[in-house]
Amino acid sequence: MAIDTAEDTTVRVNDFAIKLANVNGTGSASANSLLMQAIFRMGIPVSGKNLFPSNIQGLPTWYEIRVNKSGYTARALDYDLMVAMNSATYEEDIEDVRSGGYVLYDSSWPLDQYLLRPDVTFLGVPLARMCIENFAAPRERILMKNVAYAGAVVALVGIDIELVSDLLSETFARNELLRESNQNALRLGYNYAKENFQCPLPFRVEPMDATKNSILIDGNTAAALGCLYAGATVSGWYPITPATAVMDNFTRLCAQFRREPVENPAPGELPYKNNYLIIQAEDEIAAIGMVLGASWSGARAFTSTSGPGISLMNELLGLAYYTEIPAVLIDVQRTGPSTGMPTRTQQSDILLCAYASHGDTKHILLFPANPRECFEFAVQCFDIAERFQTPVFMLSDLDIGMNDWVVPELTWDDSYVPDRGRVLNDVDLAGMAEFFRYTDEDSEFVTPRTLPGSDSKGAYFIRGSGHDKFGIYTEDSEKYQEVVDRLKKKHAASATHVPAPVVERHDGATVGIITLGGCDLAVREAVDQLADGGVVADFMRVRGFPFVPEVRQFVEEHDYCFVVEQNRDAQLRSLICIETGVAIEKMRPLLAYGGFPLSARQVVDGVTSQLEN
Amino acid sequence: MAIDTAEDTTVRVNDFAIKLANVNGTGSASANSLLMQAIFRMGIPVSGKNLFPSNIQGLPTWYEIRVNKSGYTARALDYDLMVAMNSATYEEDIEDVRSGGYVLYDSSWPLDQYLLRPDVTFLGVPLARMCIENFAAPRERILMKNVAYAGAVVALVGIDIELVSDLLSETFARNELLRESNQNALRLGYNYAKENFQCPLPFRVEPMDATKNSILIDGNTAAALGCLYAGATVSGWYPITPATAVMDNFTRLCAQFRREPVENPAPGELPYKNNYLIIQAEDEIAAIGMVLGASWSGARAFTSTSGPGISLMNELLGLAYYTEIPAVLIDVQRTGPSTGMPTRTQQSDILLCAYASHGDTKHILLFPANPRECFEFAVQCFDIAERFQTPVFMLSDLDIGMNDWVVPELTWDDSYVPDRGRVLNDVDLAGMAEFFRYTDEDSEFVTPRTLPGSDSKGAYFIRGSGHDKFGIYTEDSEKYQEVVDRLKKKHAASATHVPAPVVERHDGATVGIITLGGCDLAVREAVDQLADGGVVADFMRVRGFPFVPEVRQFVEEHDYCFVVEQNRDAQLRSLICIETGVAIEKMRPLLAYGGFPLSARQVVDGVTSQLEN
Amino acid sequence: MTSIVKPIIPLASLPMNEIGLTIRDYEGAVSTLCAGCGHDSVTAAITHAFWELSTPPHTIAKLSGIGCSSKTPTYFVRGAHGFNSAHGRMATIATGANAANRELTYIGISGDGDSLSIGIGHLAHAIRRNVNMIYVIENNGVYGLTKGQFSASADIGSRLKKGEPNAMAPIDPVLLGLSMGATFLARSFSGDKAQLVPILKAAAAHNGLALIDVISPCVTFNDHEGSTKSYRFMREHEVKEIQTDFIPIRKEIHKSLNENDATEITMHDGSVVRFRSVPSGYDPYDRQKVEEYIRERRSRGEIATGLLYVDESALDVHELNNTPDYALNTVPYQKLCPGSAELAKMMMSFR
Amino acid sequence: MTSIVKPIIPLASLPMNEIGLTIRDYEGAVSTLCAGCGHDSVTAAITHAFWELSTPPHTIAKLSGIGCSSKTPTYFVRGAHGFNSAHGRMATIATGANAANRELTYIGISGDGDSLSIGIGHLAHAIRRNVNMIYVIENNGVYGLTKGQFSASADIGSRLKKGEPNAMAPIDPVLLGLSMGATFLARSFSGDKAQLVPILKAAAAHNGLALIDVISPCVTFNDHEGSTKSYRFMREHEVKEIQTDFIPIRKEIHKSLNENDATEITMHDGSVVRFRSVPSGYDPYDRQKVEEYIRERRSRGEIATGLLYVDESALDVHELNNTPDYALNTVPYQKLCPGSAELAKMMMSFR
Ligand SMILES: Cc1ncc(C[n+]2csc(CCOP(=O)(O)OP(=O)(O)O)c2C)c(N)n1
Ligand SMILES: Cc1ncc(C[n+]2csc(CCOP(=O)(O)OP(=O)(O)O)c2C)c(N)n1
Ligand code: SF4
Ligand code: SF4
Ligand SMILES: [Mg+2]
Ligand SMILES: [Mg+2]
Repeated sequence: MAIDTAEDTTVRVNDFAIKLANVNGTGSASANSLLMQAIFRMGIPVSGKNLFPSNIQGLPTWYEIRVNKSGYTARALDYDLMVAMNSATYEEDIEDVRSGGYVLYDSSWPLDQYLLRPDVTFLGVPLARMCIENFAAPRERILMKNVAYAGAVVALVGIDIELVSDLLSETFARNELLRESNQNALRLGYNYAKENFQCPLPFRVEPMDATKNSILIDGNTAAALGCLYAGATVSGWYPITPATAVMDNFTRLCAQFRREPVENPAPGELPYKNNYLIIQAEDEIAAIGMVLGASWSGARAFTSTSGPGISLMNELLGLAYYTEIPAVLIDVQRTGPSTGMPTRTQQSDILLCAYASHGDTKHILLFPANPRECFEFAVQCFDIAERFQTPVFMLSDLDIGMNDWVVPELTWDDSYVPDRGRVLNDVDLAGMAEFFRYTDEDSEFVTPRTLPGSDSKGAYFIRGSGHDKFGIYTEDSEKYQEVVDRLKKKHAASATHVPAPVVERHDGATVGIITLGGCDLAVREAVDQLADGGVVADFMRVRGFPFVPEVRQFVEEHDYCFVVEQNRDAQLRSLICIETGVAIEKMRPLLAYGGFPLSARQVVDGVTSQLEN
Repeated sequence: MAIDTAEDTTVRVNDFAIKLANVNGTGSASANSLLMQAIFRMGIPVSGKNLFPSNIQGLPTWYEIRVNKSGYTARALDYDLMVAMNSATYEEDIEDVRSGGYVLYDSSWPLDQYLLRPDVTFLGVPLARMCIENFAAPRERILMKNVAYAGAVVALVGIDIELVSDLLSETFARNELLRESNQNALRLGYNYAKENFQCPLPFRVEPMDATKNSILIDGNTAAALGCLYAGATVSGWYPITPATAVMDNFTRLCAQFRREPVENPAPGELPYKNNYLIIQAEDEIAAIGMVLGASWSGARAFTSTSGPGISLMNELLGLAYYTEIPAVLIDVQRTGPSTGMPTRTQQSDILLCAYASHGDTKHILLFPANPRECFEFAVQCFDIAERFQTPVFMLSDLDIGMNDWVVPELTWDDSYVPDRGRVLNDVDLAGMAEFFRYTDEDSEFVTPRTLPGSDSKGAYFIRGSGHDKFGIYTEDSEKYQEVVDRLKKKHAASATHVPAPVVERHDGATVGIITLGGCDLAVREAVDQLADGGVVADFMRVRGFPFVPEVRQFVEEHDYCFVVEQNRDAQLRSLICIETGVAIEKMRPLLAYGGFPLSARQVVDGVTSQLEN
Repeated sequence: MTSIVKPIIPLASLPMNEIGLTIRDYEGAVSTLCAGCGHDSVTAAITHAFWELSTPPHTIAKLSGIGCSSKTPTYFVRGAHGFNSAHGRMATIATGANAANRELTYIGISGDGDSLSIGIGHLAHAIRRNVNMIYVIENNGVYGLTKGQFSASADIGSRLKKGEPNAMAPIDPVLLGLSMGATFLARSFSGDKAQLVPILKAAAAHNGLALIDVISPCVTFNDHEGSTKSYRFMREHEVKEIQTDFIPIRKEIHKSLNENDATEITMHDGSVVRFRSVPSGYDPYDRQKVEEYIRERRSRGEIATGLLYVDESALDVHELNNTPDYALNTVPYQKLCPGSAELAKMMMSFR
Repeated sequence: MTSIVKPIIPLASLPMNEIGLTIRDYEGAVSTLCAGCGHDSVTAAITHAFWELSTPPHTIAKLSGIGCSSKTPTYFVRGAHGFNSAHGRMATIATGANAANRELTYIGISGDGDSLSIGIGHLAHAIRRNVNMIYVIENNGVYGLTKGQFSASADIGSRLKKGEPNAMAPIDPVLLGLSMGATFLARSFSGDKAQLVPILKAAAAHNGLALIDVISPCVTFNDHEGSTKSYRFMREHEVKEIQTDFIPIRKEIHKSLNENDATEITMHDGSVVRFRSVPSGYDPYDRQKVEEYIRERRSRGEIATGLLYVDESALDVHELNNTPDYALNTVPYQKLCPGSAELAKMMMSFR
């Protein structure tokens, strides 16, 4: 029952965007990711962004799929197809479709007249009716609606139905009944679309070969894998969106890979022991306290949290900095301030993490751009934390952490040896006349430590109060300064150990664009679009703090640079200025902080409007 | 038994420094401040710096008295007289005297030969012996030694003995026995010095008329007075050095001035009620929580703390910022990071306070330079906090807070009316069609609030989660941004409400010196000394954040400026750069962060050495 | 978006309370919790209790922390003043608000995560200070809003949605309260309005902190893995699963507990909880007996409910601090400021 | 400067323990606490207990928060590994350290401020997790290091140095422990080494968290205003007073508590505290009775001391989490990393 008014008939292959509007808790998310997964399996670059509420059931939720043959998979703001399954948001959802686009809706009930945009094609599928007719249980009727609309979309954009069918069979391998209903529902929607609409629509998929060595993974899972491969054994954590899944995954992975079989278990005893201990703490202060205790004892330990948790850890982070205890923190950033929007993304903990705690403190930060970097950087975090004996933060965010991204397969080099930093064992101690905690610094200003349990010669008393290089309590200016001065130099020395910035230069560029983290894809797409429009820009993505000299050079080489980041206060720009000494006026803020993943359009518009001025 | 070798006989009137080395817990602090108070009463500008350990009894402690007719009373580093009462630190103390200076010691026991510097005059007074001979009780013998050495110093530098005697009588007005012993001890020391040494020494005091309208007061007492006069009624706090005395004093003052008499108290009932409620909280998180609760309810409420406390308050400060609840925090800074040196001073919480909490947050800061400003700024903090409905920090420090300073008398303008900000009462509400919390912004981007207990028309639901201008929960980008954008503008608008910078320009100046807080006196003295040496510098002391445009102008008007501050990381310089956009290279850091009050010499040396490069 | 304005449909026939308001006047926004969530039943009981008490809505201050439970103050008494604060900090804010204005009725809503983990210190000290407020813990044994982790009140051996059984003993807020010198301790079940409403009314009347532990089942995260009714159980690929994607619509559990006998209530996941109301003749004034009773019931696998302990003689935070009986925030500034003459006088002591 | 290296004077005549060490080998730096501070007596008892136990010094990890009490780990077992952390957070750090290395003997020293105010939540949860450690609260009823404010264990009506009497009921860590399911609870007096040393040894042997509440008088801030012995009392000008400028030299109080009767001990300020050791035949395994006993003694103005409660059957944090019996920090990396092949296999599930 399509209302043919403004149909756009230009055929676009592997280049379109779909938005699906649902109610949370109804089972739609599985159906939506099924679509995205199928497209991925067809070898086409794709992304899926889950825009969900901070609530468990009953509120509006959206999912966006962007298909792009050139790999531009940042968030699109032009939707070719809207799957409008939530009558509560019909109005805004229908508003959201590009002119000439399509709306798929449940035609079991008629659409209000006023919703009918003349420049959009409405595709009604009687989903509820079909499900009532085909399924008996109320629960199934709700659930299968999702699979049915997915089936319709499969037909409409030309996804390989067999592939989707296989995916369903894999998912429900263990449950025949459910497998059956899912398959039926898929066909219901698929067939209805085939029969009633001209399938495929002008925008459609066609198989490609672009994802063969890629995977679909979210950043939190990848980070957890990184911690597993890094050899982390202890973690203290407290649940918080969007970081919780890091620890959920780490727990699951440990249960899978870290169980030591027990030869002859006593009756009642489990047949294995856990080579890990994950403690759900009473709060974030306790979580970081546990990490410090374990790291002090020589275990690789970490926590994962989000902004409010970092705020609470503020005091103990100063203790770790000053006493030189390694710690790895994964901050999956969300929209602040305060509780803010827990299910929206932002990059607004940069300054907090860089300088967390009272007094003069500086920390090391890594900024992954995607799940693959979450995996790799997580491992590096432990190496850097132990090498430099200090807290290291990985600043992920909700978009990276909770959405599935297409990234190259994760690989592991079995020759990897963890950098445990300068730790003296009893043999080392035996060869020494005496041991003092903060003496004998190396070229990177790191001094060797001992672990509790070492020979008494290596015993010392950690303290967050003023201490001299021997670790002895002091209130003497010079002795105090000697230690904190070394800490500053040590921090600076870590610059060459954090991942180097990614720089791409283009002939004729006068302007630079600097960004970080998950803005990567959108900014790259924008750089290309700007070039098409005649504005040639160099690109730099910083990946770690402290900054290598190249960061300053990049700014200085350009008349000015745009700094694209997802916070209100231009925090990266501030940090670059303070820490490299480059003139702040050479860096123009380009900020997007509404809580959604960045899209190239925001960058292009931002740059162009400033260039026009 | 003076060893006359290198006596310096140039007479210097009202221009010298004494350092007194003691053991803490022995009663010396009272004797030392007695000397300083007496000099003050002689009308001479003077300062006393108490350099004490983080311990209750038995460790070395020092007290420095600087007398200076021109009012240069920042810490001196050249000591004319050392009163060496702690044998455990003889060596370093004797080392500390300027060449040609004097050492007063207890000659009941002989000094080790190796301590006898040839370029210093040793004045032995058999203090212990005298006290044993003159006092019976062991307790008295210890205590009176202090008064006795004070008596010797009185004679040696020419302090009016009657004045000191009066002071003792005032202090011990209620206890005749103690009054007697103190008077005796004073005379013992005084007479011994008179009889055995050539009194006064070449450096000495002579009465002046420079302190007539001044008082001797510490910053914590002054801040408490400010809170009292501002009308604060509720406070939540947690003990921490060096902030504790703010609340101790506030408690004492409230007990004195805030008791409402009860007409006919019931039997067992007290004859008064307290028009205040001060709660010693279970921790600093609770302390700020209580302040927010009370401020929400319309009371003027505050807390006082130091660095570790601010770190712990970090999360709730974001809640206050985002929900727009007034709060006053007095941060009496100490040496960080972590527990650091709790009895040493520093200005190292600047960045933490400016941006406290996760997400994008900005706070208002006031930087008093002395106790008088502590008093005045404390009152302003409440006005600004209530006007702008946001946390306001007063950044004092240990030097200002815990030392006695000579400042002009505190005065009060009885026409002062507190600025309670935009609060709607029931009459206001009755005249309105409807009320929404974050609408109707004024020219400073402030919206009116209601207090709990108001008519239901004014009822709303505060939340630290995403909200629109109506106060309703939102996860919508535009609605969220509308509110946080206004917050940013509101913060900027407060710039003209914080105390304006103090600027002093000098003809021919090319360089500027910028500073803040307690560095004031030392920097002014340095500016004068530099001018004497041919280096003419303009002076600016910032007194509040956000910065008025003048701050940027000052930097731009000079080839470059020195930024003098007491922290390792040049935090004020960073803040000025980030927030005014001025080129950071125009500001050269001049940092002193050893934990002691600043002295002019450090500034002069710092400037000169950089000018030479 | 979690608060939706509920259309007020005037129903002339609704009964009015002493101040002429109907139950509708004590309602709030439409709940956005999961269908069947126990917390919604508690909301209904609170609504009812305040209506019965005829408390003027604007004299109520409702506070909460963060969690599903902490969202609920939006859902009752729309004319009351509300403060949805930060996770675990509600007690501190209530203490400050009460300090400034003792004239309002304070009700704090918290969860077991909010109060027994991150906020346990504040709860303990608010009890010790005896802040005059109703303190409701909507206790479901899990962290609802963050999707089903165990809380510190989870029972030994219960299995959370994602796996491992919980092996630590649960924290019982009533026992905690006893050890902290609480002056009013009660426990009830969200589904038993008949028991809960009078307890809430007694709590409102109590001078001091009235702690009410309300067992309030989470319908979504009691959908245990072990349960064959679980949708999740049937899926293969744990890795890719989008947790809690589908949440079946459930009904709230309503059931009055028996007077003198244990009542068994079947939760949504099929587990059975045995509640026992305190017997008639039970003495809530004898602290030692109270403790004994609770522990004894517990050892029989029963949860003691009712008004468990009360001490009406204790002083509240204001009495302890000898404040006047009016609100401190109403004292005129003239009374608070000693004025210039006093300051001048004081200056003498600084010379 | 608060830790001064104590000269080790070899005394050939000192007795040796099983591993050939003398008591000197279990000492630490010279104390910088006030002369007579009860905490120094506790230090002496700990020194003694470890010597008697023949614990190799390097296998001891001593942790603390911030406070006078928290300084004391520097003063015992110099060959042990020490961690003076942040105020109130010792339990969290001990938990993490124990998680990483279960093979050491952990002793945490805390104060009543450190553990019953800012750190009460961590203490409660460490008890619940049953972290295998000795947890000593050096309980003096005040905040010593910050100069004499009341702590949460200050007794009703006691007067702190600067004024107002404290009107809130004290928190008793033993009752708190009982409500949290503690597995070892004891109380003693700093001056009674004869009672304290065996308790410390039992605590070291206990598998789980052993909480010892040691009443340990602060000689400096029990110099109450009300006391006519107070130097402070005699001064006029409160405003300018430099607090605690003079601290008289006192002696530590040493006294063994009687076996079967109450022992009255006079504190430095003249106040009298009545201690009572648990009677012979006392059953520390019956939780309910324990509670009753403590409360009953309390109602008679007595402080029950001794090993008050013990439950040897409970699992500690490692047993609860099914970790191996070796230290996790010793597991070779090869065992921890699944390797490239497993990763490649896993990649299949992400397609
Ligand atoms: C500082 C901080 N840490 C973590 C969170 C995440 N968080 C939100 S609600 C919640 C727990 C809620 O559990 P509970 O209090 O039992 O409430 P319920 O949802 O079960 O009603 C957590 C951990 C947060 N908001 N703030
Ligand atoms: C976060 C923080 N807040 C406050 C302080 C200040 N502080 C140091 S010790 C202490 C209390 C000590 O009391 P207690 O634990 O009873 O130890 P005691 O000195 O009595 O042995 C406080 C509040 C601190 N160090 N850190
Ligand atoms: S998740 Fe549980 S606690 Fe939260 S709303 Fe749903 S049922 Fe209630
Ligand atoms: S102040 Fe009290 S607790 Fe601290 S060392 Fe002195 S006597 Fe001990
Ligand atoms: Mg819960
Ligand atoms: Mg104490």
